[in-house]
Amino acid sequence: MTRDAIGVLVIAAFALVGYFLFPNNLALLTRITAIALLVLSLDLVTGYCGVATLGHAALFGAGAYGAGIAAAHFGITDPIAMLAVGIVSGAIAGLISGVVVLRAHGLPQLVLSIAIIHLAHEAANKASGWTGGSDGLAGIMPDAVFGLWQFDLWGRTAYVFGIVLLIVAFVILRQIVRSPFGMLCRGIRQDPVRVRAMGASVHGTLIKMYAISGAVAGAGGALNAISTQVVGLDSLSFTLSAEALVMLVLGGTGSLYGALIGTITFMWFEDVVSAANPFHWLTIVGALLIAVVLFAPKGLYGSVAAYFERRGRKGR
Amino acid sequence: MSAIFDVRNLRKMFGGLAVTNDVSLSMAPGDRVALIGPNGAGKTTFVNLVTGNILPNSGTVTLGGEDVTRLGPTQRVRRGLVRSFQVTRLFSEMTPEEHVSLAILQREGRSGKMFASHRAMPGVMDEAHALLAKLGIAQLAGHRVSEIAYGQQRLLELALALALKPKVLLLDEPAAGVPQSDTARIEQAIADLPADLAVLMIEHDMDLVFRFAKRVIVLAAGEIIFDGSPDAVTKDARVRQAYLGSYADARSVA
Amino acid sequence: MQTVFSIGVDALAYGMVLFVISIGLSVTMGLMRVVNLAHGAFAMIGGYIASYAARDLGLAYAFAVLIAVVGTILIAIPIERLLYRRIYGQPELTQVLMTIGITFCIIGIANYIFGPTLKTIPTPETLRQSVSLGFRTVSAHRLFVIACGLAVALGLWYFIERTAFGVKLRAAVDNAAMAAALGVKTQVVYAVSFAVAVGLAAFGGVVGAELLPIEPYYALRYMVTFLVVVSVGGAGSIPGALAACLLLGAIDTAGRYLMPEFGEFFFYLAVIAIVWIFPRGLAGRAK
Amino acid sequence: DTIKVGVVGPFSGPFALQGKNFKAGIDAYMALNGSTVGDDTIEIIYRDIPTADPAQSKALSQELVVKEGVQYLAGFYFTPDAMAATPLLEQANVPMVVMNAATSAIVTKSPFVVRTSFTTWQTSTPIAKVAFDGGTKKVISVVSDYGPGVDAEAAFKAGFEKAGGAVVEAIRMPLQTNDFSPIMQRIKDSGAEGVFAFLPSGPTTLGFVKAFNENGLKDAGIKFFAPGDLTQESDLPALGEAALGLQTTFHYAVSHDSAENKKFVEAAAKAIGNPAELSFPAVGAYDGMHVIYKMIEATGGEQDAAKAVDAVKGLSWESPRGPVTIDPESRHITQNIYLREVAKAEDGTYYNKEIQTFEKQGDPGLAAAK
Amino acid sequence: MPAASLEIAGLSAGYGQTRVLEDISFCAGAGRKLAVLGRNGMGKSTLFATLAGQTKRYGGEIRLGGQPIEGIDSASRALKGLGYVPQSRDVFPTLTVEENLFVGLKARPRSAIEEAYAMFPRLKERRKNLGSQLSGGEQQMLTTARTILGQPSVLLLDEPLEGLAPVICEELMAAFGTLAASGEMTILLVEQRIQSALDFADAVIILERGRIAWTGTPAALAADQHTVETLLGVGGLH
Ligand SMILES: Nc1ncnc2c1ncn2[C@@H]1O[C@H](COP(=O)(O)OP(=O)(O)OP(=O)(O)O)[C@@H](O)[C@H]1O
Ligand SMILES: Nc1ncnc2c1ncn2[C@@H]1O[C@H](COP(=O)(O)OP(=O)(O)OP(=O)(O)O)[C@@H](O)[C@H]1O
Ligand SMILES: [Mg+2]
Ligand SMILES: [Mg+2]
Repeated sequence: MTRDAIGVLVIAAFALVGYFLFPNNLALLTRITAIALLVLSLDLVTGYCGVATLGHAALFGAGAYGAGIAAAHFGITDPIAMLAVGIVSGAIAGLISGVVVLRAHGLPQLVLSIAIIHLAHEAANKASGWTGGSDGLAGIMPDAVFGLWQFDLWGRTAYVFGIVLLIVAFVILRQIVRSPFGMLCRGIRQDPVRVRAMGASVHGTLIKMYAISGAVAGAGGALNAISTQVVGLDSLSFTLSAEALVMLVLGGTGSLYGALIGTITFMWFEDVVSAANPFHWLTIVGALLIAVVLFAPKGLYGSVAAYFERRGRKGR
Repeated sequence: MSAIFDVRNLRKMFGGLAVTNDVSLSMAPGDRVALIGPNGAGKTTFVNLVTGNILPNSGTVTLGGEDVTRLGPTQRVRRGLVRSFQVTRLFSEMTPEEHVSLAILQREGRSGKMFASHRAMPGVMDEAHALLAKLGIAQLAGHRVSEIAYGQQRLLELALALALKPKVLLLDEPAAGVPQSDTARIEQAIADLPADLAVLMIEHDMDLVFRFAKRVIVLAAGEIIFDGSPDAVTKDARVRQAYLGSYADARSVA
Repeated sequence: MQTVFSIGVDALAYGMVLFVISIGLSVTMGLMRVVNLAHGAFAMIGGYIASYAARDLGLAYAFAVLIAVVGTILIAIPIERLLYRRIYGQPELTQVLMTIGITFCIIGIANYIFGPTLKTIPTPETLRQSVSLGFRTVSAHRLFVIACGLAVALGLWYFIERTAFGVKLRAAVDNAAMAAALGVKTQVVYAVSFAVAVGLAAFGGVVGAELLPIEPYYALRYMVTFLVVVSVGGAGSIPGALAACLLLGAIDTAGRYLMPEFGEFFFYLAVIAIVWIFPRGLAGRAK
Repeated sequence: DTIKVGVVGPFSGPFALQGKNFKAGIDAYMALNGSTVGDDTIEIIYRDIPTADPAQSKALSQELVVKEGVQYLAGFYFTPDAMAATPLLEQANVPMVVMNAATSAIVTKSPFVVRTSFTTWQTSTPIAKVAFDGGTKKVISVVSDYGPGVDAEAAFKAGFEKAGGAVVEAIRMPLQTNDFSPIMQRIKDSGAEGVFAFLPSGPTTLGFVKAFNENGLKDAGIKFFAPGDLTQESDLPALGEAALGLQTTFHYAVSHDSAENKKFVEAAAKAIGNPAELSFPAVGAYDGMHVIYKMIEATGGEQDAAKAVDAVKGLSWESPRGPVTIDPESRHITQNIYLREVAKAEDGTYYNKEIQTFEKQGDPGLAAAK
Repeated sequence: MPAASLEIAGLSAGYGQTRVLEDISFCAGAGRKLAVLGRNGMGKSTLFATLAGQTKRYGGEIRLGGQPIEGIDSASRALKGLGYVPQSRDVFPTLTVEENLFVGLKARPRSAIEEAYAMFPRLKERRKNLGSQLSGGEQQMLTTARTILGQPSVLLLDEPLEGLAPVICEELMAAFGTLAASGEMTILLVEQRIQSALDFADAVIILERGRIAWTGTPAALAADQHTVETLLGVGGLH
């Protein structure tokens, strides 16, 4: 409880520092926020339920295209309404991919998720009348938030909008993972047979979590659509899915904090090194990943948390 | 009293091997049955079959008058048919307290709650701690399961089954791996179970079996070769030869 | 009818190329239980070495293949000692992180040393001919790849299922501590298996280069393809991998012929259908 | 003062080679023309987008504008990346010089867009005429299934049918196609006398051309037509023998015989390091820099996007590719398109040999869209 | 290999940061039978795992037949003649019974597998089954048989009777007795059923919170009611 209050304060503090320290970089910070929602949602299914997936961007993309199409084709340009559309689209996409992905385990499961993201990508490419195909969906012009705050070139409104969204999502998710439902999910990750022997439904629980995860990812997608005003096929790509997974593992699975830290670290690092050396930055990112596995095998947050846990126990 | 748990003509083949061969067995509320038999006789398979973890080739399972043969394992658990595992199956990263709370919440149909916390539910926490205390592992309530010794894990395994308040309880070697000093706890916990609960226990520790059982069923090569009182079983020549060995002598002398 | 045969030949050839390139991954993933996303990177290293040997040094093809396999193994040995050894038995996601990191580094280094252009491996005259099958022609190289695929499948199957080393390897993977307690030198077993897997990757990279040309991004470009065929087959099973490659090769080829614009749909729907029916893969090893 | 130019392109990832060519073209121009215009020093800031990613493109462009304070946005290899950044231009008062992205519509998205590369329509239309005039009447079109591929198909079809030929079948294949044998079988079965193909430059072109030869299509006398993306110079060493004799139409060949081009190639080859890696994006970038320099001259270094763009409308100059003009209305480049054939030079290397010139081609794509 | 002695001096060990064993010293002469007893979680399994080289050792010495082995890895210890049957039945689940046994053979010829089948005929019936498909008791038989096939000079048995039918237990204890008596093996045994352990062993050590709390002969232990109650928590032996 108190830890979560601290968590929220830390996010808010970071957000403020980011706002004042990098006033010219808010577009990047907003993008980080949107991706953070994706990675949080991935943590729900991977970290808490043990579902390996390389197709999670399908949920993010569903949210992005949902919100984008609502705005570009149906004139739903109120940002809150767009967000709602994104959340619902994401949840539906989560439900569908949940049903498919949960059919198998381990590597075959991974493959199912890969198939889903490719199918989604291909479908969006084909439906170019709706999605703009490979040229991207343009013409998204969100209204001012509550009619008051216009989306500006500096991206201030988008940033604040994103941070508020992130904090709300984070608080809700922390509550969910601490609840009996969250405990059940963790149980399923460790031993589904045991969970069944307790009379709980494994499949039903996981599908529920997948839908929640979809809603969160969809919110991230919608935020991306609102703040950048374009939606491209990349938001439904294998690459984005894989990157999200890398960010999650980098930060540490199964705590939500790790998801946030992983996203910030990865994207910030990538931005810095790719600006410093646009030609060879991939090598440096690779080295970072290797270093993390070698020196912080449970991810950045996970390893620090484990260290303090050990310290705490010695102290006792 | 009428049977609460009734198995008819159960049959299971693995490849060409009949692991369960036309087994029929029935228990009334309050029964205390021991299922014994040589290694590989099909005891664990029997439990897996009746709990729905594997599908039988033929036969029926009835629970409280309802045919549950077609139901999945979770449905059977919800109807009161609960088992423990021969090899512990626990959530290695969770604490005993969490294990038992989860089982209690599940029993009460509250495990799907998303906007609540089990720690804030006094009824659940009290019950969980009482149960852990009864099995003598209350002091470990907050440790991760991966860090506690095997014998204690066995006790938690039993606590989980009890937390579900079953009508029919199937225990697969509950005392295996539990040191002699702690078997008493298990016995006590079983003895304290509600009187109308039907319990079937698989065990190779004959002292425990004979203290516990009112009725002994012997399974060999997938078939029931004996069903009767504990006293009679030590006198049965086939059982002695296939299973008990000199233990039977020790016991009949004592 | 002729078309059907013709498509059949293409399907067989394509499936075999997939098999040769990805079978090494089946060894690392199924037997060593390492989700080795850097498999393609090793295949690529093999390709670069072969290209350098055959094109720039002008060595004979067979010799180039040999050098590529040995060279890639030599490069892989320190990587195994320093990095892979740390992730044996770790959670899959940790392995994903490490091997993606390795892939990024290898891509970066390859890009730096060899530049971003395509590298070809000149094949000998005999392999460059077109061979007539009566109803159509195929390149001799494709037939060569099919033969390689069969030889690799047979050899590897024997190695894993029939030799003492294979048994020890599988034991070490199931339970390394127990295998060690029985006197199996698990580190040696792992190192050797890794070398075999990497050697196969290099071999596949070289002989498959006609279809999947060598360039720095190779390591990531085909990662999904490798992952899919190995997992659909059931990691660790040679017959499974072979079946998966032939099946997916056939589906892909037929799909591309019958309705090229929906080729991708066709392929991935088929993948979902197969996994739906065989949730452990075509020949998944029981865990 | 320092005037900053932000260049967005694929500098890593699968298209790193094309990004490298951007940089080579820019470096070459600055090496030959100095890095100052008047009193102003030009500084280039590169931002990497490995694959098409409009959201990232917009974020980076925005960052370049608000954080780095660039006065010009340039580069843009992929159409969606260019499209995504256009809504920023007006508010940011920044012109955009597109150095590659080849979909016709980009210039219509904002009055501040100028393009110095080509459009797929522009390069794919003349080959239709070449095909028909060469006696091929029935053609099958095979393109990669994405924006430029669809453009190429439409352009070829329009041109070919106008000339009087028939496109018997139009196939769109997924971008990730490794084995082209089944496609070749389709081509064979279609009964066409020739094939028109469009694939993005890179590894797949190699597979396609090889499959064309190995499956006996070349021997069967089926003609092969394509725009020049397919035989870009940096792929030629790999294509080698297989590409010999392929005819393509394009706006630029590294082998183009002119003094301007010699100068350019020398400087660009030095910039890129390995001359064999030089390809068409370099010339788009080189001319893009020319346009930017002219804009800076015209505005005296002040930030005034409208004035800058106005200044280059109708601008003509001698580019390494030949004479070019910025069309005042569309702000797209009018240029010669060449028919080329892959040939083997004396030193054993392969090159695109120009054999016919279509002078002063505009962009038919814009007209077609109307 | 003939039986060898096992000497331990000042051994402390544990898992990661947690120390479980403190200053353990004892000696089992060649061909002897030693029972290690103690209540739940007192470190019996940890002691065996440490001898087999599978935990973190903080200090102390282990000598097998006079040679120090604390510095070498698990596999080398096994090759030097240390056999270890762990408490959790560690069969190789994806290997068949026969392949499981094969791994235990070390350098012996394949035909030696028959020895295991002679010991446990049940295994012969199941030879083509995968390890994961065996019943609990069959897995236990397999784990034990596999280690014995390697002809260790010192055999560590961690609760080898768990889950076995009474007849099998008897036969197995008799077989262990024969192996020790014929001078082929030194046997260390952890067993929950104290009576079985005392019937078998010729010396006993009791562990309490990771330290040796008592050493002596079975007869002495049986007579020492106080020790039995406090250290083993059992109300008396019968
Ligand atoms: N999936 C399977 N495939 C083939 N045979 C199996 C499978 N599962 C179990 N068996 C065999 O069925 C027989 C019965 O096994 P089961 O586990 O029921 O025995 P058990 O009576 O519980 O024995 P124990 O007392 O040793 O636990 C064993 O011989 C076992 O090898
Ligand atoms: N992997 C582990 N990590 C940390 N602590 C452990 C681990 N395994 C065991 N322990 C701890 O070490 C202590 C000794 O455990 P050990 O398994 O050796 O006991 P034991 O005497 O064999 O008990 P049992 O009779 O239950 O088998 C216990 O307190 C246990 O909690
Ligand atoms: Mg059993
Ligand atoms: Mg123990």
